[in-house]
Amino acid sequence: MTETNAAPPVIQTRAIVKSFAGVQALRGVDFAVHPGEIHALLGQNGAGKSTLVKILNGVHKAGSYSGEILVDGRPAQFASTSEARAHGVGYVPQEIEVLDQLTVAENVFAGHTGLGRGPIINRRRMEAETRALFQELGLAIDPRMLVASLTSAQRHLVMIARALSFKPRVLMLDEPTASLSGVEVERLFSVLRRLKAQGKTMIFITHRLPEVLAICDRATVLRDGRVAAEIDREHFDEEHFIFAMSGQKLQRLYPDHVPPPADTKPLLSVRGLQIAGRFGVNRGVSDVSFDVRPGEILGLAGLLGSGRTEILHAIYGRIPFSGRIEIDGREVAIARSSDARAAGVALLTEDRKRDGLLFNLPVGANITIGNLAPLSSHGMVREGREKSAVLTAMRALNVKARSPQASVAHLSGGNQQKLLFARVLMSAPRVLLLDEPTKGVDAATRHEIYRLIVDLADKGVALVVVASELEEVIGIADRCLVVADGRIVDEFTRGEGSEDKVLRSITAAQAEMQQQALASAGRA
Amino acid sequence: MTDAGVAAGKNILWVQPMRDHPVHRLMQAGFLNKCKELGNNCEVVGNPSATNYDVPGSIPLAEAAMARTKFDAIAVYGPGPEIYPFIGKLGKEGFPVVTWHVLPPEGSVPGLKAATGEDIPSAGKAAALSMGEKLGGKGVIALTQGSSNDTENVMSDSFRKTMAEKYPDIKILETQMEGFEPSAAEGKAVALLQGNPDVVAAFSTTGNGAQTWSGAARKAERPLVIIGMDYIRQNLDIVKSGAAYGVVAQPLYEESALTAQLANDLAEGKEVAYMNPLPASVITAADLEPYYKMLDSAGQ
Amino acid sequence: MERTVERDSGFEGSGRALRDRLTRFVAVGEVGVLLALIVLVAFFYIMEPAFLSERNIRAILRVVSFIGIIAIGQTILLVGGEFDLSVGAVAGLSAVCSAKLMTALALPVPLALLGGVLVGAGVGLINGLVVVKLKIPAFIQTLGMLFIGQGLIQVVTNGYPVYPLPPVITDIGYADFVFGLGWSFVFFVFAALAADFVLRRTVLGRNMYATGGNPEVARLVGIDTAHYKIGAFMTVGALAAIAGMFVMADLASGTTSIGSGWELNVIAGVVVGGVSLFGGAGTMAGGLLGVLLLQVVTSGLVVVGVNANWQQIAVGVIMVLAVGLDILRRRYFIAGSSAQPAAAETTTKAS
Amino acid sequence: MERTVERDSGFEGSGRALRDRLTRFVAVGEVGVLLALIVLVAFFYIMEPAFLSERNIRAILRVVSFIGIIAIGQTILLVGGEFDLSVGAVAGLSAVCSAKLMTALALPVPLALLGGVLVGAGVGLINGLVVVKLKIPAFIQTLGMLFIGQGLIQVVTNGYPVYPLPPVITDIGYADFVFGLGWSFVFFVFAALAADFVLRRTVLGRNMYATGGNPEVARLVGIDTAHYKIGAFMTVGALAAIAGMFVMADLASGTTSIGSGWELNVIAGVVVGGVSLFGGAGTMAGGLLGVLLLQVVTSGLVVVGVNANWQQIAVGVIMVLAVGLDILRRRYFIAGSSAQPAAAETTTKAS
Ligand SMILES: Nc1ncnc2c1ncn2[C@@H]1O[C@H](COP(=O)(O)OP(=O)(O)OP(=O)(O)O)[C@@H](O)[C@H]1O
Ligand SMILES: Nc1ncnc2c1ncn2[C@@H]1O[C@H](COP(=O)(O)OP(=O)(O)OP(=O)(O)O)[C@@H](O)[C@H]1O
Ligand SMILES: [Mg+2]
Ligand SMILES: [Mg+2]
Repeated sequence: MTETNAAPPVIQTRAIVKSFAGVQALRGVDFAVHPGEIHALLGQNGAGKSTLVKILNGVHKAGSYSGEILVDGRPAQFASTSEARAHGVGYVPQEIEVLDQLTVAENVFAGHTGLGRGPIINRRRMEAETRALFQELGLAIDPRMLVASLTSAQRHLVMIARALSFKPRVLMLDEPTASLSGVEVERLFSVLRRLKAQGKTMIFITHRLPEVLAICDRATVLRDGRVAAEIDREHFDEEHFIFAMSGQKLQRLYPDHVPPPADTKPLLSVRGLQIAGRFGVNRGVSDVSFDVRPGEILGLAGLLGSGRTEILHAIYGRIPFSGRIEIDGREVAIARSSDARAAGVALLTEDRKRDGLLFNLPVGANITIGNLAPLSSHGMVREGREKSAVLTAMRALNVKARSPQASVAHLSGGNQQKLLFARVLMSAPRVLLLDEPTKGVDAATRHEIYRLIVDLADKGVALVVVASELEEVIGIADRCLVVADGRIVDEFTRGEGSEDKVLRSITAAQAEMQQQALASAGRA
Repeated sequence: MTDAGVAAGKNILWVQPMRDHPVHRLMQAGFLNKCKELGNNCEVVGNPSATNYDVPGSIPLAEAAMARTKFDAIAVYGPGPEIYPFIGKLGKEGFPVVTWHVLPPEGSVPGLKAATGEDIPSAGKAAALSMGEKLGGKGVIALTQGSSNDTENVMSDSFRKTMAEKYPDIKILETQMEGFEPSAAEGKAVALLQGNPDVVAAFSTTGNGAQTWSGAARKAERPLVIIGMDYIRQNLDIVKSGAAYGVVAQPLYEESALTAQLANDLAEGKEVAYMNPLPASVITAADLEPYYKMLDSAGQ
Repeated sequence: MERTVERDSGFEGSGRALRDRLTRFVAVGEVGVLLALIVLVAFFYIMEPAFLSERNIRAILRVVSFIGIIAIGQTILLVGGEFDLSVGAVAGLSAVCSAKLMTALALPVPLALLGGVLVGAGVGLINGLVVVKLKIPAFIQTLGMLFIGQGLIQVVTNGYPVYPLPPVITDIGYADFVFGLGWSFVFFVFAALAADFVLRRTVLGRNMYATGGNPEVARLVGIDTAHYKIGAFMTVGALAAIAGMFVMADLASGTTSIGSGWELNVIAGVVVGGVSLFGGAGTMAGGLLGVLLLQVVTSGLVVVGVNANWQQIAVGVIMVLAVGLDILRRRYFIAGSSAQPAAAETTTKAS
Repeated sequence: MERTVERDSGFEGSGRALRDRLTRFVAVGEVGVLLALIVLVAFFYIMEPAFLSERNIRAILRVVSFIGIIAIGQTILLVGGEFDLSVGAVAGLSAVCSAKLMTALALPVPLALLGGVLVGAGVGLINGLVVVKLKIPAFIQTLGMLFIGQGLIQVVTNGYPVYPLPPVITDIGYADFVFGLGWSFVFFVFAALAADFVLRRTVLGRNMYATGGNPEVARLVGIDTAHYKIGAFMTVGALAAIAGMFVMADLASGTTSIGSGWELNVIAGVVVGGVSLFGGAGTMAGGLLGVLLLQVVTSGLVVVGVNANWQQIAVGVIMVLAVGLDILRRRYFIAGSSAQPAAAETTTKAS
């Protein structure tokens, strides 16, 4: 690669080798980021992206890896995250890490709640500064709210605001967009562009390749802990990325699927679903009705906080609701998740850390938990049967773990996601609710997941898919419902929809609702 | 404490659950001093706590000591029947066993060779008589125990019974439990005084009682006729200062020393009397001198 | 309340103002335990007016000031995500050590008291270092330290109370210059106010919440969690020592049973007051109200003349009910309100 | 070991076999406490061979069988994510209740014993319901229940031991058909084996780990976490009752002090054995080895003749060291090995 800049790289690594208890995560990484650029860090799940960024942030302390870090051309050793920050490095981790019991403002300014003005806190000022940061990010959250009551996307934005609050010179974002939808992503990008204009440097990790094209200046591709390619903007090309990441050619992105005939009896019917809203978070869900036929893939499109997750959670018996849920035309009483499971419904949750993984159990047990009935006799787990079931599931989804006995905490994010997928599939559901099924999953695997979804549909499973990437819902779903503020505002079938159309109907619906609100306020 | 095999004397074991209770520690001192004086090797075992009377936890500790040393006599603290099976077992194995502090009737505890201690009912009686006289036969008395255990129960019962017989005009409130933590005990005593404005006297069957009640009387500004237990120096000072009327001079130190003597005699194969009661009188300001002397000579 | 009103300014400026304001008041974390406390006091007062006699109040406050001093430290430590079972033993050990220093070693009283505090802080330092650096669970380390402390009390005193103490100690214990209460109460009040301020209003305090709430985040934002935890352990150790020495002064004797059994009482009190055992949540006011509540119950049951055997039962039941009341309050008042997010009470707890 | 070897078959079939196998052995969760136990036994034996005399071993096993029966329940409950501070009081209460049933009410002994078990299970049911349904923290509920139980013991007995008991009770207590040990030991061994089997090999056990690991996830996969928790509370209650009645038989008397102070002993033991206070991690073998270790220490110190005042100090120190050893083992043997991920011990614990 040619040095385009005279100035030394802001951050550079030399021959970084890092291993975890036998796993070689990085095998000698030379990586350089130049001042003022937005540098994409790409790679398949488990390639070592997060590990590299953690090293650059002092999360993995100096001494726990070999190799060299240079900041502005000078060697640096980070024994802690604060040392990294002292060098102007900021970091948004991949997994959500927030302080549930504290307010949003305190989360944003965690660690420097005094705003550098002495030991005593000025709450008003802190809240005002939080609001200012949120304005940039287009977030309308009351800074005095508890983070515990935010949705996972909102939490993610709070983490981004937290990183920004330190005013870093180099900002590293580890999959910041994984739970954001188009509008929020666009807002985030405008913030990043503004930072770039101020001369800040950014490292941006994502599995959504269009985002790389949209905002990045250069890209480094990691493969199995090594740098597989460094690509300049002029050579940006999705196919090129994917080949560098996986050594494979790009396949057609969304597999074909023929929806069942329109007169098929619906498998899942939802009628008049009503969910109470939560103050400051969302307005709940009102009067949602839809049918899903066996073999059909129904997509729910919408913006962050529109209520898609809640609809799925209600059907799965996780949150209280009113309304009718019918399976095979018969109403089923769903008061808790086990009722839904008994009716053949399964749910893949969107927040794997909070309500997905069991960190106290190994990979194998994480997959089989809740699905032990067929793997046991007389209440005893048949270890042989369990093991082969686990190995089959792991192979089917290509879960990259050393053994069924490995700890889930150390899997890369994408592999954790696949593991949860394996768990959900093992119950052989008839109705499958997927909340962000490709969150954090690399392009190749994403394709496998699409394939899987289509296969399941072909086997007669009724699927409801929520994905924050509009393009993805539109691409995978046979039929798409647009959700805005807890209502269904539009519907279209495969081929009819486009991102623009979805956004337009959302905007229209929101405008209408605003009008109504104004009207009723005027009457009062 | 263990110099087994070094000295030539007899090996004597002292088994006392709730080993770290202050009163128990006082008994252990009486035993250890006398035992050494007699030239014996002496060892104390018991669960280390000031509050939990844990017999099943103490027995294995005794067994551990017996596994190591061949004891010639064993003293077992025996305020209640829960320890009787252990005494019986020791007796069966041929150990001479002595108990102290309570006096079970001869033959009622298999394996027990001798017992010493104050006659608890008579101590309770003495306290009742002394207090009844001081109050002139009328008034309301608060009664507290450290906790509910055989010794204190018997003492309270005999106090009540004597009072009912000799001074029927005196009313005794329901028994309250002080517990063993001093500041909490005092708080409870003050509350009791507040709830019962007519209380003029207090009797406590636990060693901390004189301190608890004199402190409570001071804080509630209520002059009380107080009788507590045990002649430790602080209690004597309290009586001397007039903050308490008297203490029951439980012969803790003497009974323990006598236990050591009895164990020694049994170890040497001598015959001893089964019952060895000791007097427990109520001492008031006039009777303090000899007790101060005794404490001085014990280096306390 | 100040805090509650403050919150009005933002976000929603709609009607329903009074109702909302009331709901917000009820949403404040300490209100649950405060309510329970008021109910109990009223009940005991009706049953027996002497319950609110000056003397009884004074006696309650005196005991609360001892346990409360420790509760201040324990609350800070719990907020920081750890807890300390050794406080009772530390209180006792520091008391007998300082007593020995001023008698056996005949040190001047202030030096001897300082020695006591150092013993407490030193034990806290050891607890903190072992928990933070060796990663031994606080439960094990501080339970071990409870045993060690109890043993050391016996070693130091050989089982005998350290008595008599210099007269100035008795004077400290007998002082009654504020509403008949003395130094321990004054110290308690000032320490409580200071600690409350620190927890609510300072960077130090908020960093402590972060440390206890999610150490991962705390580390990410550059908070030195090790220092915070060790500091909290030392604070609780020093405060336990001070409480122990106040009890000693009150009794005019370095008794070996000082502090015995306090470990669970203190934790029970602050947890009743809404401080989380799992770190990162709770307030000083809540913790101390919880301790006061438990003392009011113990004392009130005696005042109204409940049979001794039933008192303990009643304490157990009331303790559970007090926490239950708080949970009901959250469920109905807050979840039912339109104006407050479901977890609002924690907001205020943490703010 | 069986489990360890079994794991060889799958996935990785590389060289370095012996070293790996050794490392895997050391990685098994219970090895830490087992190692500590062996070191201690060897030490005490060298200092004083009488430590391994039949008499001493028997005495240790007898008391371990009492506490161990409760520890079985406590381990299950801890795995399920809760804990119970009321076990000591429940043991005492059940003992005196059954004693009263067979004396005052003259019920046949088996019925009276059943009554005792029902009391224990009933208390467990209440604990479970309150914790699960009313969402009151287990710490508060079971501490409250500890007080309530202690009070009820006094109410039932009025403070006097229930004595004498029917001779058949004494016979149960005196039985010594296995190596001089009797029914309590036999029951303990069978209960421990059964519980170990359930936790390791059954769906029930696996679901218990899931419940303790993350109840939210457990519910989502269709596990009725409420039932699991309530069941665990009832189990620990019933086992505490059985332990209490065995002690009663051993003492031939329904004494009010049965179980006093056991709550912390039991938890300390199982936590030393690697069972997590925060749920979802630990094994039956580990928990019981921990309880045994603590008893070995207490007895060993007496056997080797450590001064009584220093014994408790030594117990505290050794307890912390035993856990420290386990942590060192994990850090060096496992993190350093090529064959085992750092958290392998949890793997095995849970498998
Ligand atoms: N703490 C850890 N202990 C053991 N192994 C680890 C640890 N952290 C990461 N690994 C392993 O290191 C490898 C690289 O992981 P990393 O998280 O860096 O991947 P990634 O590129 O960020 O993947 P993803 O896109 O899925 O987030 C993986 O094989 C992972 O299992
Ligand atoms: N009334 C409620 N009670 C309990 N939990 C709720 C409630 N409403 C929402 N949640 C939880 O909040 C989380 C996310 O809610 P929400 O669906 O509004 O956010 P989102 O995922 O950002 O947006 P979308 O709904 O568009 O996917 C989910 O975990 C959901 O279970
Ligand atoms: Mg990653
Ligand atoms: Mg969602």
